[in-house]
Amino acid sequence: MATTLVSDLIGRPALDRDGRSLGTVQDVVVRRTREGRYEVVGLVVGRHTVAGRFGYGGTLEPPTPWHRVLRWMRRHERYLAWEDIADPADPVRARVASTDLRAWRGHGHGRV
Amino acid sequence: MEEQTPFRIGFVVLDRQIIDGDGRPAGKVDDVELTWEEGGGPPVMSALLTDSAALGPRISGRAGRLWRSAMRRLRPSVSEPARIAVEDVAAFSPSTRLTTAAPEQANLAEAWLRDHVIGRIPGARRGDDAGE
Amino acid sequence: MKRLLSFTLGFLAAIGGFLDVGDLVANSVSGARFGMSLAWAVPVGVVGVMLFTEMSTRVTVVTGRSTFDLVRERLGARAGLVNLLACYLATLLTLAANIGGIALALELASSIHYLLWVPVAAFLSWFVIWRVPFQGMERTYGLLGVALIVFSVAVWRLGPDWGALLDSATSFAPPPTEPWPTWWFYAVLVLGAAMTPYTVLFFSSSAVEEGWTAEDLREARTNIFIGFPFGGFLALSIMACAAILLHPAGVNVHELDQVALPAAVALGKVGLILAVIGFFASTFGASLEVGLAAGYSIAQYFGWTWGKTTAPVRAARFHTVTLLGFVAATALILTTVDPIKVTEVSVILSATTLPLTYLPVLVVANDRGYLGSLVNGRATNILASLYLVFMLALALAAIPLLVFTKGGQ
Amino acid sequence: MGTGLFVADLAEADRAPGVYLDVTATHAEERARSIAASFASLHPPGPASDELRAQLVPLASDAVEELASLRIAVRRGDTAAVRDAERGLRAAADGLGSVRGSTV
Repeated sequence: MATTLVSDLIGRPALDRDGRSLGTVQDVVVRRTREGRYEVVGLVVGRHTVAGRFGYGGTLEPPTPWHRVLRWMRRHERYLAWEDIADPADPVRARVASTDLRAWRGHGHGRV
Repeated sequence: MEEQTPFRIGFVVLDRQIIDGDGRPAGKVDDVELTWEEGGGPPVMSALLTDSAALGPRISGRAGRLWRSAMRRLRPSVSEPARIAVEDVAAFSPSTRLTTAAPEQANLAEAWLRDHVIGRIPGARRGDDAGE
Repeated sequence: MKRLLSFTLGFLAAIGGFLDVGDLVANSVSGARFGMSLAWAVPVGVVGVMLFTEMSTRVTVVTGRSTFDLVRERLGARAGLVNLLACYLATLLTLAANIGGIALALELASSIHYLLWVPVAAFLSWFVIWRVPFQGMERTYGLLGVALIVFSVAVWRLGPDWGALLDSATSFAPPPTEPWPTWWFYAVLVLGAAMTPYTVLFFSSSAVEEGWTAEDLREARTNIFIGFPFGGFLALSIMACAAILLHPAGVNVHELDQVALPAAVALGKVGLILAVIGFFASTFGASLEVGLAAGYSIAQYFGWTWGKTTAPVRAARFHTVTLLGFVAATALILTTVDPIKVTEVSVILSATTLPLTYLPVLVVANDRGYLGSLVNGRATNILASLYLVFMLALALAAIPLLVFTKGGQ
Repeated sequence: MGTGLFVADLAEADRAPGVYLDVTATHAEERARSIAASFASLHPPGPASDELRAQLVPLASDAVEELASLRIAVRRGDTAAVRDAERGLRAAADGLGSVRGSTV
């Protein structure tokens, strides 16, 4: 029953299969299972920017000039599904190459 | 709450206002605890941590260490931040609503100040003047 | 009838709340030194604070989430904390300046040295927060604050050469004898005095205190869109009085008593008494708002129970922090540092921290997940984005100008 | 000094409460005194400015004295003394004005 804190996980360096840096762990994605448990389904990795939190999910439509700025500031973000993670220790090692990773287009929040 | 869509802890849980069972604010979600079961598989969100002491690790760097040492000096008795089991959480959005009362530990400072400082000043127990 | 009553009170509170010692000093000093050439800064500042306050009140009323609660949520704990500490420092300085302002106003009415009045002023302000109900509080300083109309009457009574005033106001440049950096320093001072973060924080948090809901948004907007401009009109009148009377006489304003000179010259004893009442009300009202804003920001960041309307016993940490804020501010003024200098520095610091709270509010005001259909319209967004860039420029220029002109020498 | 002149006018015409005039006159005097003192303590850069300094220092101290007598007169409500102080102040102001005129 090992436990870790999200604060320890966030900020940990992340490497892809070939050891190339994916930046650091930005966030943890969880999903509520039928039994009511919140299971981690993946990590969001990338370069840390304050704007990382700004953009939130799809429900934010900042005025046109800022929309591009926010998306540009978060261009490094990639989503690492839990199955693609070989070793969640420090640093986090992925089983896949960085090129096959996509940004996380999941639902930001809203009426979760 | 059968919502299945995944969500990011940083967007929905972290730094969110906690409202306890009877609707009173009970601090912010300062950190989240993940637990690995023996059978392998992905970890599970097991608890929310709330207490300004828990904020320390999130303020990385020198400020964080400063913060933690200040907290330890202020409250040597309390080493562990207040822990809220995930099962007690009714909903995560728009704020983190609990089904139960907030853990006593979250309100230690509030209680101490109420009894030793604010409670002593006359008029402290006046009723809520709902804006009138 | 009740609707009308609460409307007028809200409107008055917006006037009384808008003007504080920063406005009194900034507008009078600028008028005395630069004539009306800085008049443009007042409307620009008023539109800015109206926009910001409307957005943050709309966000707070619709989501029930207060400003600093959202600042932390959007910026995260660390950036949120940096933001909180910077704003708290600016708010504390503003509180000290306004407590000094109350003491100076009382000195004018009693010729007892202002330092003796400082503890009285601080205690009085804190006591009103502690005991007097919310609307009762806003009503008193709102009504008394309107006494500052005496400056508008004074402008009319002084019978100025309106043409010259207009030329100076549209010159958008310092008088030949004055250097540009100093002129820009005072422009930042006037803008910073108008766009104070505490006004926004207080206004949106009081919406929660008074239990406003989306239906009350209309009333909140009328208070903002009529109250603030009227406050701006009074600020302009103060600047005009100084421009008409003090500027030609080469008198530079260093004391609150000089700010009141035009009222005395134009309207005699009645004018002077009204001016002093107006000073007392605006600085007293400001102390209440700033004192609360300081408590709100910290309580909202840490998620404590907060609110003046809740019984103090149930919001012990909030009231403790608010009390400590008053003690710290009073201690600062009691060090005999010149309250007028503290006022100028507090305004410069407010201008520097303004974008820190403006940015998160602008972001949330565009988030359909939070506001649904009440997100910013296209026009609001364009104006809001312009002001974002303007506020950032202001914030970056404020401190260098303060240092370079050595406090506007 | 401008403030002093305004205070004098208001006092003569009794258009402002004595308390206010007293405080304003006192503040004006304190400011003038500190400006005069700091100016006097400045080291004159060159001989040419000695002559200028010789003119200014006495004029500055005259102004301070006149403001002090104004404060006293206002506090006593003695309008005659106020008028004298005002004359003295105006003279000092004109003196300083002329010096400024010649140097600029």
